[in-house]
Amino acid sequence: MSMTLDTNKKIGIFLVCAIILAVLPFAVGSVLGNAWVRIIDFALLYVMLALGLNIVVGFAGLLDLGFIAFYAVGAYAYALLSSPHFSIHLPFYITIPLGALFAAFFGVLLGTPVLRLKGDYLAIVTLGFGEIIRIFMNNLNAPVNITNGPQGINLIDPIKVGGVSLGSTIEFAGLSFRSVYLYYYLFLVLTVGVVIMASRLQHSRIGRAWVALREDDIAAAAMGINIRNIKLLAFGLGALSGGVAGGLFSSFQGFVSPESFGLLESIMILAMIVLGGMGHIPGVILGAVMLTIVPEVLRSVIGPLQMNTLGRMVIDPENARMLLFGLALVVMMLVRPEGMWPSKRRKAEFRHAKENAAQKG
Amino acid sequence: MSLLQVKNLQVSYGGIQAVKGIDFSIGKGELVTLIGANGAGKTTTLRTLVGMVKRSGGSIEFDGKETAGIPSHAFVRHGLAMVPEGRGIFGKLTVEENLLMGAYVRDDKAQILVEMERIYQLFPRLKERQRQLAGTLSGGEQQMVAMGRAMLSKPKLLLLDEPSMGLAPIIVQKIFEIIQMVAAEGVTMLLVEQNARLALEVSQRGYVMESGRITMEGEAKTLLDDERVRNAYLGD
Amino acid sequence: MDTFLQQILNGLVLGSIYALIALGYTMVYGIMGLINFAHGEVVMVGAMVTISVISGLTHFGVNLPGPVLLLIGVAVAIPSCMLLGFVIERVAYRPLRGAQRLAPLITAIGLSIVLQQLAILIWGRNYIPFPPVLDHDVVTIFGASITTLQIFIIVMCFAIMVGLLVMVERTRLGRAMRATSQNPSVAGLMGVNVNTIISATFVIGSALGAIAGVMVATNYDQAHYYMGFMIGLKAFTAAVLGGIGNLGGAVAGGILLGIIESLGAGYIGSLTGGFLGSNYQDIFAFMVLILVLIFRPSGLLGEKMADRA
Amino acid sequence: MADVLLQIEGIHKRFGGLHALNSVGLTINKGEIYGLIGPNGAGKTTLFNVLTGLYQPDEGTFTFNGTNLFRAKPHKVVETGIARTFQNIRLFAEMSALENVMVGRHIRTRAGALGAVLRDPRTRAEEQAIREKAWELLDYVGITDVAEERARNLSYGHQRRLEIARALATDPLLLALDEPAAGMNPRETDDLKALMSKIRDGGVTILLIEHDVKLMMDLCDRIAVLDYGKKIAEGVPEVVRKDPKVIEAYLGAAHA
Repeated sequence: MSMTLDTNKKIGIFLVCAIILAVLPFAVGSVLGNAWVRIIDFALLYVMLALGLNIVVGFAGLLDLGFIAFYAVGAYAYALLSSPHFSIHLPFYITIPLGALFAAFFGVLLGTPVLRLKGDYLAIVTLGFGEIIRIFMNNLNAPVNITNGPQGINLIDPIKVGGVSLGSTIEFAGLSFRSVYLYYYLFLVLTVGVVIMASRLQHSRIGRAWVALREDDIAAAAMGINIRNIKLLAFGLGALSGGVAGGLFSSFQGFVSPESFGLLESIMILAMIVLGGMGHIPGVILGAVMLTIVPEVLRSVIGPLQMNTLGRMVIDPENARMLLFGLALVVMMLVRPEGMWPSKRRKAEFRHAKENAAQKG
Repeated sequence: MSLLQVKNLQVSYGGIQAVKGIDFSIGKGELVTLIGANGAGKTTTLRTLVGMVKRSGGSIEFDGKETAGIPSHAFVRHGLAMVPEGRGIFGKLTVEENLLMGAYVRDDKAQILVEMERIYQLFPRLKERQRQLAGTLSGGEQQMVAMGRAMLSKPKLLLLDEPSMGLAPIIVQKIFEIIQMVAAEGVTMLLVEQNARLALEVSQRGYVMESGRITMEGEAKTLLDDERVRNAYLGD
Repeated sequence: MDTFLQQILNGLVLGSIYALIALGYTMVYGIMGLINFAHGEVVMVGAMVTISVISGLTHFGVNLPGPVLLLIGVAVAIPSCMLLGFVIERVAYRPLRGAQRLAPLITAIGLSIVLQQLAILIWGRNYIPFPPVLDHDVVTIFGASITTLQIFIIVMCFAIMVGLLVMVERTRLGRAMRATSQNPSVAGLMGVNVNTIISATFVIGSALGAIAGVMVATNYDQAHYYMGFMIGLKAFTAAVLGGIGNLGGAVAGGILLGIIESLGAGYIGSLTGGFLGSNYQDIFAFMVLILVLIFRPSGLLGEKMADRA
Repeated sequence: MADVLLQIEGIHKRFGGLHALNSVGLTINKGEIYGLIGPNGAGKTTLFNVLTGLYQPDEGTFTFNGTNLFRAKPHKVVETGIARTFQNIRLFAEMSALENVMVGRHIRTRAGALGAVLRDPRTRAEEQAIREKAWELLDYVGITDVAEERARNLSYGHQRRLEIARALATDPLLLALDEPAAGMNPRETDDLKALMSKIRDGGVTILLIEHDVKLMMDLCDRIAVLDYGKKIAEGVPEVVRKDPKVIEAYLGAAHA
């Protein structure tokens, strides 16, 4: 009896979510304008990225501060294979998987030397790896021009599905779908795919091995878990999601440059996970959405607010935005280190850590 | 007149009440043992006595003064020293530096040196290994360092937490010899031990703790002969 | 041969600055087991405050010899940074002691961002030239040139590092610091106020950072709100290279990294047949870091840690 | 001649200047309980770490059930049939007791990332089997009542049992127990003794480190004594306990 009730409830929630997600771009577009639909598209990209990094950090407990490198690899792979830069124009169903595989390859490449590292050491090496990738992107325009250096790559092809370019407006069933709407649905489908992948992995033999690794790697090894493979799997799958998101970003933006892939971006994605609730998929999604939307809200609010109340710009909006971001990280960790929406298990871990600390203090 | 007077002590730890209102006392010059099963609350009791764990109720009077409100690092100044479980020596400090850490809160340099010589007389092994890193010593020697270090703080009461835990029988014997040597120096001690027989044999009085409560107390000899103690803790 | 000696000298200057900063990382890591991500920003603030003080004094027409002005600047910068270090520990780390590893790392990154943004508010986004208070007399040694200022930097760094080592190895405070780093709760039983020791560690590390910041700014004749990031990262690399938690290791690692970087920058073009230019200089630190951690994860002077099983 | 299960010879392990294991050799037969005693720092736990692949020995030979395991990785060692517990209990603290045991099944199951994502019938069946086996093992060691509790919240005795159940989940031929009775009172030790006998009777060979002399003498078929990284004695308990070298290095006068 309660079974069916639960199932009905689940189906209900699912339907409501599906309807909301289906009409979301139209609702947002008509109320706030298409610029905000674009922001939502970006939110979906960040959800994919955050879920990818969450496999590495949240599930397996491997602290990665250079995750953006895989996004970059995916983005550049798409850009180089679908732009006038090399005059190659391969279709997306080749370039996106290729970029993802390439990113996964880099994930494993990075993973291999750092297998023995833990915690902060791993964080700093991955950070270094991210920087190396960025420096190469920035400088590989001479003597052979591969990445076009700091200028980046322009005029990247939009994704074409069955001859229809997502870069243009199409009319369908009396509705006019602009490019940002079309990309919205594409991103949504892929995001749902990534969510399903992450959630199924979490509740599997592999997911348990990751938790074991996170909690006590020596005991995990002594239980017969192949530490090397399970770590590489986490790096590889995380990078794969990053690579997909990177390719999509490339096509959506039509332009890539090294500037988009700095350390701050890596930190931003890590912050999405931590502020959302590490290891908890709904929390990570919430964190990614919040950290994409809120800065945009701030961007549009801080300037006018100062003009209206103080009559002049006291503090540059970009400056204020970053200041608030930094403060938010600090305050959030002090007040709610487990994140906005943690899993029950994580919540317990943090409560224990806190109690231990209090007892020692 | 007792040196330590504990009344209705209660401690909660991680949502569980580990100590459920216990009373006990220790007189000057006594060696008292607290025995009990794992998780009975013995270590928690010791940690509470030196302020490492906050109590949730009850009173602890030490040397005539209530200890509530003393910051945890200041207990040693008041004459309460503890040798923690596993001895807690500083492995990367030399033997001498370890001993000096014991005298950290004191500034009577000349007197410290005199007492250090006294420790070296008591434990000649340590004199030989003065400049060696304490981590390279054997288990028995480390116990000497831990005891000597604690004595250098001039404690009125020395708490020993499971000194024999996980050690080879021959070392356990040595450790109890050391405990008796220190007792002979006139140091008051509270001993928490799994090895109930050895502990009761060297002590004057004993308390038995079971799931957060003291269930038996008395002369050590009486407890050694007690049927219930023999069955549950002495393995007879 | 001249290039070689020249690069070695450059590396020595750079390396002794890295070493000074690396000491700050390694001290904090030794005692708390965490990377003080905001340490690079302390270095930046040290440079910025010194510049502001000197500019302020000259602006108000105080007419003193250059070195005296610099000294006053540094004399203000050091306590400012010490205070900053103290505050960083109190705000970002103490409340999270004993918490999960990631939390303090995130607060540190957060503080780092806050400090950078505050620096933008105060000093702006542009490079700030270091006031022309010092002569850059050039001395030539075997065909390689070095300024008197750089010689002074090297000598100062070594003097400070020796002083620090003596403090840690020989004094009561140093002993308490070492004891706390090994086992804080037992150190507490000995009567050591662990909070005070940790604060002291941050404060001392920050003072070194302030001095290093001034050195960087004088050496490159400029300062920038973002200067702390890269130099902090490299200094941390140096600390890892030497074996983190080990003071001597930080010094050795810093100098070694400085020299490797200079030699790398000098020779990378000819090594790769012109494929990679000196704009890849920054890659060396990371390459070195990754290589060291692969082949000797505990660093050059670090003890080999047997995993406790 | 009994069937040899484990045979090591001339095992050396050095840490910097410390020679932790100096030419150690021993043979364990199928179905016995083999004890390992010695003073602290004698190399017992180091030997355990070598036997379970956590440390790579510098020299020697190491054969288990006909397989050469010299310098094998831990997962290979577990796959070949050696499982262990730890001196200071290393459970996955935030996982439930049941999940801890399920992790122990990892090496005997196959589902990969693709299977996990696709959730094909085979993967689901395997997952079901893992769960059932885990329940069975919790029942075997007698802690089904705390199956859903987080390992961290279990009592000390339950944690010890859970660690044994987790090790048994790997279907070991040899179960290596590192001081399982440390910190237990005589009553708890007796219960543990019964469990160890039951496991042995179930066909699993046991290698045991303990300081409880009485327990070792009662339980073990044979005992080896390590001192300063060397084996100084080996044999049946009655002989070992009377060996003057063992009395001098380990037992002391009281137990002779």
